[in-house]
Amino acid sequence: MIRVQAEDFNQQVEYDRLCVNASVGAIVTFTGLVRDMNQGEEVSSLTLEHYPGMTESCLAEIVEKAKLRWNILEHTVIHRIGELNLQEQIVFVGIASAHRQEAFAACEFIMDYLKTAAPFWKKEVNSSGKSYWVDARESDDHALHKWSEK
Amino acid sequence: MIRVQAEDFNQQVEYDRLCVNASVGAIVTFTGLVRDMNQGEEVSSLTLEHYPGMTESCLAEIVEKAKLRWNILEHTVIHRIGELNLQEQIVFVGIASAHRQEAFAACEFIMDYLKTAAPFWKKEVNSSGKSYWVDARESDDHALHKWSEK
Amino acid sequence: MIKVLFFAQIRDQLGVSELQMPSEENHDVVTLLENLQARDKHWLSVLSKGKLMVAVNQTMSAQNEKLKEGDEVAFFPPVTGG
Amino acid sequence: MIKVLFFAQIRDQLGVSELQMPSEENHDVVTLLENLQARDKHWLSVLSKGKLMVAVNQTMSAQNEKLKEGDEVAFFPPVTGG
Repeated sequence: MIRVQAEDFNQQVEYDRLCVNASVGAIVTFTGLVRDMNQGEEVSSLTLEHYPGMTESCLAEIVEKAKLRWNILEHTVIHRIGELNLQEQIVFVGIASAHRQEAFAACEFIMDYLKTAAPFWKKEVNSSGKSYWVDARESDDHALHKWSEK
Repeated sequence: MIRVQAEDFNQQVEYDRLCVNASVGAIVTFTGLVRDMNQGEEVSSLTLEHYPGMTESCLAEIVEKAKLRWNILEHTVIHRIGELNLQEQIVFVGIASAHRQEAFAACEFIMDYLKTAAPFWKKEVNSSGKSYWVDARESDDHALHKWSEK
Repeated sequence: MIKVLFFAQIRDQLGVSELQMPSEENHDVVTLLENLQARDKHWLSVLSKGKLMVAVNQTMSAQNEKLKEGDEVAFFPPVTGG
Repeated sequence: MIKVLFFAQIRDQLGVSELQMPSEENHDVVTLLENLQARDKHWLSVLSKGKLMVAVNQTMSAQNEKLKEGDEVAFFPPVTGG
């Protein structure tokens, strides 16, 4: 399941959706949150803009890429849009597999690709009320290298 | 927090415990479940035995090792003992960090070490009612190699 | 016509989120971009600085991608979601 | 005395989960193991087959680990938790 939504989500509800059947032996989840410091700025809130339509198809494509590499029994990708305050949940990736290695790898792969390929943009507001667009991080480009080496 | 317990645990409760402060930007959780097939046997339930006292100190030591390598803001390791039925939760590892790479690495590291070093033993009951001790997997020993290469 | 979209700081700086360009004069992405940059100095500056990403019909594309009547082309800065 | 513990299939096969051994005659893990194996053919067989892990005072140990009065030594098969 892939969802792009303004609403918050519940960890237990999303977890339960991943336990589809008795073949699931491992569930790995990633949750990204609005944190207080980013690129040297004290963050107080942020707004997430996206490219409606492309976002969903791009996320679906990333999941398909992961499914070619690992045996994924169930997946959930949720990305929130709109205004988010400090400590709010931004993104969730949950993977259910038979074995832990597959679940870890697929979950991290999807996050690494999402960070560099999915059309979302963050505009932060810092503690003095100034708003600015977040710069893309080089470390996110580097994170993709590990998937091409294998 | 490290807990060895017979009781089940709730994902939302454990997740909420990890969101300790506004510096948390990434939470990775792993949950291991009783799955229907293991080493060619159709599993119907299992019993988890452990070495009381050593289990807790061994898990604490694994977490300390992870903390030397990554910046972990909060951690939870729960391992259940006693009789567990198909699809029940066995183990939970949750890591809160500022950045996703640290959270993914620390969570997988702890699981890899737990699998080969923590004194737990599984006795499975298969669909015909036969019970047998589970054999250690060579793939779990191999999984440790990736942490010594770095 | 070709539908052109701008996102994030590109849109903010241009003050435009969407416009139409004739498909006859914009047969590939690089030509479309040159025609947009030719509007004035400000457009040239905004559409020349930093890394610009392009999507054609909602798929990431290269600058030499061919365009046809009815296509949707989006220009945006490197993504920062997740 | 030295407290000796057995877990999982080792305990099931020996039919014993705990016993005491005199510390004077068991000054290291390998000697203790040899003395246990010397009990009879069944003990020899159970304590010789496969990979046997040892913990002294609840810490994974090597076979040459020294022992002293009051120590707790556990023998068990490779772990299978998680």
